[in-house]
Amino acid sequence: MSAETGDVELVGDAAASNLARAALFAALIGAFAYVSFPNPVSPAPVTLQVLGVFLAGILLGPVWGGAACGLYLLAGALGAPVFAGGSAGLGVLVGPTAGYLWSYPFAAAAIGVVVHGGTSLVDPKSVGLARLVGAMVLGVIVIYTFGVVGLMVVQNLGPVEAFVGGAAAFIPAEALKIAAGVGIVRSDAIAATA
Amino acid sequence: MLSYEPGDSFVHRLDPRAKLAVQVGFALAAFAHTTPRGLVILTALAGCVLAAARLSPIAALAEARYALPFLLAGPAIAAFTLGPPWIALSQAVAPALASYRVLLVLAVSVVYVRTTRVRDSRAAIQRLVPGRPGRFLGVGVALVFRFLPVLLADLSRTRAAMRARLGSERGLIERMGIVTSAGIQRAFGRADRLGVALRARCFAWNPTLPALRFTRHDLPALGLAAALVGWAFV
Amino acid sequence: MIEVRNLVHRYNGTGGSSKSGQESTADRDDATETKPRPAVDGVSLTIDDGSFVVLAGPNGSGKTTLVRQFNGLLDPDAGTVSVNGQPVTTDVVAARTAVAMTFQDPRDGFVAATIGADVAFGPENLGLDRNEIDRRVADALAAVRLDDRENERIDRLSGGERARVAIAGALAMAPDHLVLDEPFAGLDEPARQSVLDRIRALHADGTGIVVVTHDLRDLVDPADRVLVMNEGRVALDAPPAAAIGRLPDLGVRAPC
Amino acid sequence: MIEVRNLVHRYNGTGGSSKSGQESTADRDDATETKPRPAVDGVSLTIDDGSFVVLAGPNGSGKTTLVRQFNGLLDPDAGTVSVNGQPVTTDVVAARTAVAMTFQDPRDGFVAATIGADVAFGPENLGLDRNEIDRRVADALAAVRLDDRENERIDRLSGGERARVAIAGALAMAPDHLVLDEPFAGLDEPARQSVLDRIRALHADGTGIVVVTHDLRDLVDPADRVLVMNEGRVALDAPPAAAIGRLPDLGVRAPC
Ligand SMILES: Nc1ncnc2c1ncn2[C@@H]1O[C@H](COP(=O)(O)OP(=O)(O)OP(=O)(O)O)[C@@H](O)[C@H]1O
Ligand SMILES: Nc1ncnc2c1ncn2[C@@H]1O[C@H](COP(=O)(O)OP(=O)(O)OP(=O)(O)O)[C@@H](O)[C@H]1O
Ligand SMILES: O=C(O)CCCC[C@@H]1SC[C@@H]2NC(=O)N[C@@H]21
Ligand SMILES: [Mg+2]
Ligand SMILES: [Mg+2]
Repeated sequence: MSAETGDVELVGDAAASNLARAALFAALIGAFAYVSFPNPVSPAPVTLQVLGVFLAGILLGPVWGGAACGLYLLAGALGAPVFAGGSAGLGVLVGPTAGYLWSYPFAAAAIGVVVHGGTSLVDPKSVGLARLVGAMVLGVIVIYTFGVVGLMVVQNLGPVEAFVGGAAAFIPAEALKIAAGVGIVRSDAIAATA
Repeated sequence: MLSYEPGDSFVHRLDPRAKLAVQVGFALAAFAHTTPRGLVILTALAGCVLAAARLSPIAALAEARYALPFLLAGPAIAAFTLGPPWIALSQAVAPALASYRVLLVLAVSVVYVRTTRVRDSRAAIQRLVPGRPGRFLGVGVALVFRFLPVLLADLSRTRAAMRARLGSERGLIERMGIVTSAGIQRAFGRADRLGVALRARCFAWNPTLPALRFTRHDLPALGLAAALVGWAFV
Repeated sequence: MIEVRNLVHRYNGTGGSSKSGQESTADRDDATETKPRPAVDGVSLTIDDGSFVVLAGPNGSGKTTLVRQFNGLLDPDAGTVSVNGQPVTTDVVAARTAVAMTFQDPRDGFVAATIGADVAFGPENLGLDRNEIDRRVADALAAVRLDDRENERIDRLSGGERARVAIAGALAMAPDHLVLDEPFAGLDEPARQSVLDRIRALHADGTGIVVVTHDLRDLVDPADRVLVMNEGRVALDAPPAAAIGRLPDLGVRAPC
Repeated sequence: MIEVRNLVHRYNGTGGSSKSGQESTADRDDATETKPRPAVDGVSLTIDDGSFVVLAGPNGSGKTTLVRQFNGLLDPDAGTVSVNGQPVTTDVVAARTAVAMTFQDPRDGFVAATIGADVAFGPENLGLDRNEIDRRVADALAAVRLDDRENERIDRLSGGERARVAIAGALAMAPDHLVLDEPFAGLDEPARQSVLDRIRALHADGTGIVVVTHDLRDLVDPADRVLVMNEGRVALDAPPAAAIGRLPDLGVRAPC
């Protein structure tokens, strides 16, 4: 549809709704930061952020899923209380969990590429179980690689120390999130979105 | 929940770009000078920043509470050795300094969040990142601020709905699935309606940008930022 | 029987008193500094089995906050609620079995994507066997005239149909009391009448009914009792005929 | 002036016809296999500048679908819409400034966290200069009696205040016509009256008004014209006095 008055360059319909979805998904990942379960072996609780990242890649695809995670980080840096424990600010992006946070856009994009086989979207329900689980496992590997490197740099730890101190305690919970992710995508809870 | 609080301190009146520059400079300097001497200087500086924002150090630390366990665990793990003498304090020194510098950086960023309106942050983004990417980021950030409380309320209403019909009798994974999928369904519904609302108000790539102007007031902050960046690279 | 004694509920944090009013902003800033008035501020009342109560009152007067304590969805700051003689806090499962509820926005109450799965959710949690669950779902859907539509997706329904699914979900709990929070918002006239018909029929079969609404049209006849809340207190509690004349003073439109 | 000629709109894909009805389910399955009836099915009408139109009709009759084509938010499958003599498709910015719209739930339409930032959004998109934007925001807020409250957070407002902020956001586009989709849903009586007051005042100042609603109370007086839709067509188009008697047959409750 053309726009004439003055020099107003209207944002196209598709771009407007993709932006709306990416922003709402970013807010949803933020809301999932508040859904936490005590972690028996670590003082930091397990949160659902990572499940939000999985689903961003699966449901929005690599481009918009990655963009949603990018918006999440930027909004948090500028003060939206979207990080774990309701925290916010640029400092968190260079804090102990910085590696995890910076990994989210990459993890969502990687998951999106695997699930959709590229950048054009397919119905996630039609994707095989192995591929779905494989994509999320890849996501977990990306997230923990960044996360451990982040701890090494920020906290000045060796790789084993960083893994034991900041990663090992969370990994069992990721299996539950992958299971929940598969359940959600496969159930009729999510209507075909793409 | 950490958020903006209105006020009229020196820092409140600064241009958001100047505040962002100070934060970046401070973080660079802190990572470049993680030495006892560097950290003493940075501690004094952080104290000045907190004072200029009229924020108490205790309040700033309270906002960094999620990071505290990690900050304490780092040095503790580093000190532990497999085999006698089990505890080697010398190994914990570098990680302890690292933890402390992170604490300082967190405190300075708490100041930014407490003193800067969403609208100003958004304006800063759109000035710093030109063109369509800046527009995408600016509007996107505003929408995250706008919808976070809405989606949180949606999640808590779904949990109430489960409780009302005795969903507490179900297992953890099942409850997690119910809350998550309800959250996604509602977020998508809201996104679709929002997309229409944006178009109704002529959502454009080239809008009038929110007003932002450096003043003389910002000079000390910009000078400090430049000095910090310079120091980080010597 | 639901018995409420000296109930007080105060929301902490933001959003409290400031959401309620049409008042000007002049003293708004001071208001946020002092402690906000409780949303429910000392309410005592008894609702008998099988009675039909209409609960009215302006936006923010505390209607939703009050009814949510009938089955322990909110905990009071002071006072007590008992259902069938037992405090809600000692047996919340019994309270939620006896008092079923639909929410102001029906979308807030759904936990599943399809009609049948959502209505079955409550009975499944009661640990009933599969046949009994199926029977209850079928009965509840028949009661709201949605038989044979179990497999349809809730997000494709019209507003009126959504409201009826929510009612079916509550009915399937076979409650003693059914609490409906603004069941008519956004419904057209035929849908409104069909929901009203179901409510009347359930009441005739012995279920106690509590309807929260701003809009009393067609409710004066079936109701035993009209309660009006104002600023967290019960401002009026009377039979419909006696209540009508006093409604306009309390910010509620009298039906005509 | 808004001119609509032979307009047809059909939603494709799922959700179309099945959302609409209160009808029984008997032949529903066949219906989804054949092509669904269009949501708007051949509508022609002309809305003059400065007129006050009430658009009623049951759930799913096509009201929202129709008004969204007035400014190109939906594209027709057949037929045309012109605003001020120009087809909407040739200059959609002109159409969206001439015809501004609020949505059924105002919360869905807000793009910013505070009142002032939200109202400024439209004028900013038009590329106006900062002073003109500030003037428009101030005027729009004055028109809905929310002067000096630019910095308040929208999520702390009452329902009536929220509805008025949404109206201010539309007014800041300086429209010829203001289209309000169910502006009264969920409002209590005082809030309803305050929104009505503002609408009447805007109309008195020359803005054309289109109110989509199920509930005609208090609208008969100010309206010039009542339109009732049914199954995608205009079933009635008459001055209020003449329209009232025919409403009940069309699934709309007559005000009393
Ligand atoms: N979750 C909440 N957090 C904080 N305050 C709340 C919350 N819910 C309600 N309130 C406040 O409590 C008061 C009573 O609210 P309640 O929802 O019970 O009113 P209501 O009578 O149901 O109104 P309505 O007709 O608008 O539904 C209001 O002032 C409201 O702003
Ligand atoms: N996004 C959509 N996708 C598919 N079908 C839709 C969509 N929106 C509306 N419909 C269908 O189009 C028809 C007209 O809907 P519309 O929303 O215009 O009705 P309405 O008169 O505004 O109803 P209400 O009073 O419930 O708001 C209905 O049958 C509805 O189910
Ligand atoms: O918001 C933050 O500060 C980041 C928190 C990072 C949490 C990590 S992500 C992987 C792992 N799984 C969890 O549940 N938490 C940690
Ligand atoms: Mg309520
Ligand atoms: Mg509609």
